[in-house]
Amino acid sequence: MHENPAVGNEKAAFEPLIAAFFCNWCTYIAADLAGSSRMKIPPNVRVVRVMCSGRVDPQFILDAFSEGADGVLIGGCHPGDCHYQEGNYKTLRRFRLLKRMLADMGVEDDRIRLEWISASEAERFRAVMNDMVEKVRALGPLKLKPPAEVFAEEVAPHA
Amino acid sequence: MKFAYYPGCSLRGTGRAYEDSLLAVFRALDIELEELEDWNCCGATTYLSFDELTSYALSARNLAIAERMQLDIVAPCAACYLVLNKTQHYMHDYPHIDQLVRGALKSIGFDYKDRVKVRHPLDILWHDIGVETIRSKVKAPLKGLKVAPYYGCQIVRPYATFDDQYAPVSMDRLLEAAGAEVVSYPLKTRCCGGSQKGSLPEIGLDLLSYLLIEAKKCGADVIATACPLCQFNLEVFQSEVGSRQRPISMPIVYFTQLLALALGAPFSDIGFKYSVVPIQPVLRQKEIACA
Amino acid sequence: MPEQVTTSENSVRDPARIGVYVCHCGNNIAATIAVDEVAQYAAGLNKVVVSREYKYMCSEPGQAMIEQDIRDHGLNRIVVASCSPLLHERTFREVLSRSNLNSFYFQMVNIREHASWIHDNRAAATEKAKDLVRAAVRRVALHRPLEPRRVPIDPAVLIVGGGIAGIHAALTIANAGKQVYLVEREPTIGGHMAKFDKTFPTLDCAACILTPKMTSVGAHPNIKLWTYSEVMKVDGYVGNYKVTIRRNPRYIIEDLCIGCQECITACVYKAGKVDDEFNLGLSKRKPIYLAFPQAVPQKVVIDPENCIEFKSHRCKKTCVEACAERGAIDLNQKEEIKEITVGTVILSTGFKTFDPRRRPNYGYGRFQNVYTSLEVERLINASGPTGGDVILRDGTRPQSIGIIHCVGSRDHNTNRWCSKVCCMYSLKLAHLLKEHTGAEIYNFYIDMRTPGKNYEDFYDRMLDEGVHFVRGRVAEVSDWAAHPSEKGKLIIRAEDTLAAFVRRIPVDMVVLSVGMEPKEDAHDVRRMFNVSCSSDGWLTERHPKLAPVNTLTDGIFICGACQGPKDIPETVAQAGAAAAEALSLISAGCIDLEPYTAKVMEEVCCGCKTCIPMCPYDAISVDEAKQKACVNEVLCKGCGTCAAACPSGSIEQNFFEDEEIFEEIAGVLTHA
Amino acid sequence: MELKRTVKFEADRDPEFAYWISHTVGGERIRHCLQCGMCSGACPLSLYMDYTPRRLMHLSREGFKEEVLSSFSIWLCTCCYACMVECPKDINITHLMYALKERAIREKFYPKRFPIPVMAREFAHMLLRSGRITESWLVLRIFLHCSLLRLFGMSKLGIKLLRSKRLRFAHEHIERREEIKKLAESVRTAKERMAL
Repeated sequence: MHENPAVGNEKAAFEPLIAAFFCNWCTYIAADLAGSSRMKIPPNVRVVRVMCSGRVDPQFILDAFSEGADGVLIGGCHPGDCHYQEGNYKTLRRFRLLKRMLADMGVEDDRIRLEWISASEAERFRAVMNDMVEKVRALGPLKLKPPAEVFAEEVAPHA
Repeated sequence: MKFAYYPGCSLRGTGRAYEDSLLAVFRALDIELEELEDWNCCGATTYLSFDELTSYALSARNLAIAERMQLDIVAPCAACYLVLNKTQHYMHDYPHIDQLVRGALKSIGFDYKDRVKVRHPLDILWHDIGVETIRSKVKAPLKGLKVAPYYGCQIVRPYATFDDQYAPVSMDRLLEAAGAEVVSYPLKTRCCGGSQKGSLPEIGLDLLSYLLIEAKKCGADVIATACPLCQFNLEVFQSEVGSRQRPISMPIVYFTQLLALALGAPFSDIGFKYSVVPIQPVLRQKEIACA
Repeated sequence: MPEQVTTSENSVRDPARIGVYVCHCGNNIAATIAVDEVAQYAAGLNKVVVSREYKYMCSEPGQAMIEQDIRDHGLNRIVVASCSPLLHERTFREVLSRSNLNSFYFQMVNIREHASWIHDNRAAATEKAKDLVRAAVRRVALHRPLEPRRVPIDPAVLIVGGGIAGIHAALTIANAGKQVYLVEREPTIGGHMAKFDKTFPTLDCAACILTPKMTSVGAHPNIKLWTYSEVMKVDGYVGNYKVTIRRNPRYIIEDLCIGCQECITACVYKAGKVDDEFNLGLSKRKPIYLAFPQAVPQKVVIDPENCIEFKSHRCKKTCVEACAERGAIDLNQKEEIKEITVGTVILSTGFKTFDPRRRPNYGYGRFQNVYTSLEVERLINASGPTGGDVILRDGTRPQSIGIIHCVGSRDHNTNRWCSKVCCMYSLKLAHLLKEHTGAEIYNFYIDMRTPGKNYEDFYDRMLDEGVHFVRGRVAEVSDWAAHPSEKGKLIIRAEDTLAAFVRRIPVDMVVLSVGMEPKEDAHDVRRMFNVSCSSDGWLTERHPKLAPVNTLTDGIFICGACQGPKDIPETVAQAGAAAAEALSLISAGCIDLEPYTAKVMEEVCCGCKTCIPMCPYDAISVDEAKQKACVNEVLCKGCGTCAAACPSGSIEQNFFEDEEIFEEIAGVLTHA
Repeated sequence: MELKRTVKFEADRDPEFAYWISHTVGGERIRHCLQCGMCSGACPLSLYMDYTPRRLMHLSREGFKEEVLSSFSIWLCTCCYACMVECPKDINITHLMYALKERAIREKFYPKRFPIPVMAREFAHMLLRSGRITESWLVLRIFLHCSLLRLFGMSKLGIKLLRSKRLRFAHEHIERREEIKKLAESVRTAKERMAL
C-alpha cells in the first residue's frame, strides 16, 4: 500500500511514522516554541495544522492509519482554554468513541493519543513527542486485522 | 492500625529510652507494631559518604522486607527515616539507581515493587491518631512542664511532607495535647552537629551550647527530641558545655517519653533509667508523678 | 479513499501550475536541511512548474522572485517552505495578491520551527522536509479562491485596569477623540504607582506625576470611568466585542457625591477601625471612606462587611444625615450590569507583589519589624500612616536597616524569574530611608541589576551615600542573639560572598524587596479574553520582539506588568504602543478576517441537525422551509467542529476542506 | 608569615573533575549555581569552614579538584540538608557533599588519623560484617585508629554511659548476614557493568 523506508525487517531498524493534528492556537504554537527554543525532538512526526482540534474528523485518523501512519497524535488546548470555547471537548468525546473502535481493529492503545498542550508548554510538547515515538517504536509497524483499504470503507461511514 | 517497626541500631544501643517509650505510647494508643523481620542497619548518613550506591541497596533491603510483610514502615530514628525515604526518592529520580538496587534485591530473592510507605512516629501520631484522641487518652497531664521541642534536621528536611520544613509543629501539638507547655524555640530545626562531636569536639560543643543555652533562655525545663543522636549529644556532653560557660543541667528526653508519661505508662518502664541528666527533680518541682 | 465531496459551484478549480520555494533562512534551515535536495525533489512533483531555493524568501528579492515566476510561468499556486505560517503567511499571501492571484492559492510549509531547529540528523530532517513539501503541493492544488471577510471596527475601546498603564493608554486614545471605557476593580484608579513615594532614578514624587493624569482621566469627556467594576463576559470578535461589566454597589450615587467627606467625619465610628487597604494595613479607616486623598473619582465608598447598618441595621446612619440635602448615600444600591460594544480591548490588569510569608525564614508576620518594600513606600510617604515619619510597629525609630533583595524572585522554591525592578527600588528605598532616619543601611543582593538610563549613576550615588552592599542572598532573619551586640535586634544571616565568609548583621528593621507576580486571577482574564498566558501566568504577546503588545487574538492588546515585570517608564511606553495599535485599527476602519468559515453543501445536507449543538456561537440554524442547515458567516469563527461532526459530510470549512486535509495527510505519509 | 603563589593556571584545573561533578547524582544543576551564598548562610557549620559551600560549588564546577577534595569543609558537613532545601536553583548540595567525601576517601585526600573518614570506613566494615552497628564497638574502633589519648579523654564519658546502661558490648548482628554480602557484591558487579 505504501513504501515507508522506515519500516525495516528487524525491529531495530524500524522508525515509526506519526501523523499529528495540531490546533492552531495551542499545540501548534507550542511546537513553534519548541523550535525557537531549539529543543531536540525525534524527526518521526508529521504535523497537519487545523484551526481547532474540534476539526479533527475521525476519518482523518482512520485515513492517516490507512495511509501508513504507525501512530496518530491530536494536540489541542487544555480543557477550558479552547480558542473556540469548547471545540476540544467535542474532540474528547469523539476520541473516546474512536479509540474503542480502533481497539477492536487491533490498533494498540499507544498508537493513538489525544494531548492537551498549551501554547507555552514547549517542554511538555517535547516530552509527549519523545514518549509517543518511543512507545510506537516499541510496538513496531502498524498491523491491521482487515486490509487497510477495506476497513477505511467499512468503518468510515460509522465514524 | 499496624506497622512494621524498624528500630535501627541506635534504638538498640544508646537510644533504648526511645524504644521503650515509643512502644509504650503505641501500646497506649493501640497501634500494633511488628518488628521488621531480620532488619539491617540503614547505613545512616555515614555509609553514604563511604559508598553511596551500596548504601541504597542496604537500606532498600529493609523496604523489601516490609513489603513482604505487607506493612508500612515506622522509623523512629531520624537517620533511618531519612535514609529509607531518600532511597525511595533516588530510586524514583534515577533509573540507574533503581535498576541497580532492584538487581541487588533480586540477588537475595526480593522482587521489590515499591509499595511501602516510610512513616515517622510524629507523622502517625499527629495525622493518623490526631491530637484530640491523644488529649482524650491523657491520664497524667504534664501540667506546667515547659518543653522546648527540638526536631533537629533529618526528620523535617528534606523529604518529610507531614510537617513544615522551617517551622514544624507536629511535636508542639502532641506535647500540648499531653498537657505540657511548649515554649517557642527558634532553634528547633538547627543542627546539633551530629557525629561531629566525636570527630571535631570543639565545633560539636559550639553547636550544642547554642542549642542548650537558647533553650534555657526560652525558659524550657526540658528539651524534647525525636532523634537518638540529638538526644545523646545534648545530654551526654552537657557537662562539657557547662564547663565552658556556667554549668547547665537540662534534661533531654524523647518526646515519646513525655507522651508515655502523660498517657499513664509507669515511670520506670519508659527509659528514664537511662538518663544521664535526671528529669525527676523538674517533675517533682512541677508536682508531676514520677515514681 | 473517502468519496469526493461535491463542491459548491461558485468556486471551480482551474488546473494547477505550482511554484515551490524553499528558503535557507540564512543558515537556520540550510544548516540541518539539504535545501537544494528538497527543491530538486519538489521540482519532480506532479503539477510543479518551478521549484527554487533562496537564502531569504521573505526578503524583497525573494518576494520579487515569486512575482517574476508568476508572470513568466503563469503560476497559479504557490508553496513556500520556510518558517512558521504564524510568522510569514501574511507576507507571502500579499505577494500573491500583488500578482493578482487569489491570496489563498498559497500554502506555507514550516521547515524551520518544525524541522531544522528541532532535529540534528540531516538526512532525516531533509526527508521530513520533503514529506511536508509534498503534502503542501498536493494540498495547494485543491485550494479554492477565497475572499477574506472584511469587518468594520467599532471605534470605542475598552481598557481593563486603571493603573498607570491603563491611565496612559486611556488618555492617549481619548485625546485622539475616540471613546474609551476604563474599567477598574478598586474604588479608585492609580494602581500600585499611587502607593509609591518617589520614583527611581529621578526621585520625583509619584503622586506629583500621577495624580494630574488621574484627574484628567476623571474629567475627560471621552473617557467613561467605571471604578469598583469588573468585566464579566466578552463575546464577539475584533471590531465588534460585546462586553458585559458589573458595577459593584459603592452605596453612593456617584453623580451626586462631591467628595466633601462630611459623611466620613459624621460616621458613628469616631476613629478608623478597619485595616486601610491603601496603607496596607499600617493604618485604619472607617467603613465609609475615600481610598486616599487624591482618589479618582473623588467618591466615597461604603464597605458593607464592616458598616454597622449592613451588619445589624441598627446604625444611627449619621452619614446619611450628614449628606441629607445632597442625598448621595443610597444604602439600598444594587449592583449594576452594563453592556457595551467596543472594537478593541487593552488589558492592563497589572501584577501583585510576592507574599513573603511563603519564605518563612525571613520572619515576615512573625517579627513585627520586618516590612515589605511596598509597606515601606507608605511608611516614608508624607500622606502615609505616619506622615512620612519612619516609626516602626514597636514605636521606635530604626538605627540600622537591612534591605533584602530578590525576595520571591530568582528562586526555584517560589518564583524563578528576576522581577527586574527590585534592585532599583531597593536602592531608592535605601536612599529614602537614610534620608528619613539617618540609619545604617545594608543592602543584601545577589546581582546588582541596574540596566536603564541613569540607573547605574543612581547606584554610584548610593555607594557615595555610604550604603553597605553585601553580595549574598540572606539565609535567615532571626531574633536569636549569638553575641551580646545582637540582643534585642533582628539578626540577618548571610554569606558575604565577596568576602567569602558568613556574616551576622543585627538590625532594627528589615525590608523585604518583594518581587512581582501575576495576579491570582490572570488565568480567568486569559480565558475571558481568549489570550494566552505563559506557564508562570504572565499574559503572552503575539511576538516577543515584533508584536510586543499584540496577542494572538486580533483586537486585544496587552500592556504593563500583566505581561511581565517592568518599571514605570517601560509600562508607560507599552501603554502608548498598545494605544497606537488600537488607534491604527480604528483609523483603518475595518479589518480582514480569515475566511475559514463553514459552509453547507445543501444538496448533500439531510437536515439531521447534528451540527446545531456543535457550534459554540449558534452560527448554525436550520432553514425550516428547505430542512437544510445554514451557517451565519458573521457569527462563524471558523473552528470547523461542525464540519468534523457532520455525518453526511455536507459541511465544509473553507481552506480546511476534507479533501484538502486528506490530500495533506496522504502527502505527509506517502513517500513518493 | 610565608608568601605563597595564589595565581591559578589553567593547568591547575582538572576538567575530568568538573565533568564528574556536573554528571554525578545531585550535580545536574550545579552549572546553574548563582553563587548567591544561600547555602553558606543556611549552613550551621559554615562558620568553621575554610571554603564555604558556595565556594566549593564553584571550585568544583570549575574543576579545582585539589582545593575541593583537600578542603576541611567537606568533612564538616553534618548532612542537615539546610542548604539543599534553601537552594534557589534546586541544587542537591548536601548530596554533592557526600559525593565529594566519597571521592576524597577513594583518592585518600585527607589528613592521617583524621577521624571522619576513619569512622566512615569502620562503620562500613562493621555494617558489611554483621548487618548492624554496635555503637560501643564502633566508637572504640574509631578512637583506636585515631589516637589512643583521645580514647582516654573519652573514658569518663564511657563510664558515664556504662553506668546509665546505654553502652552495651554485646555484638549486634542480623540472622542472614550472607544477604548483606550478596547485596554489596551485586552492587559492585553492577557498578562495574554500568562503569560507575
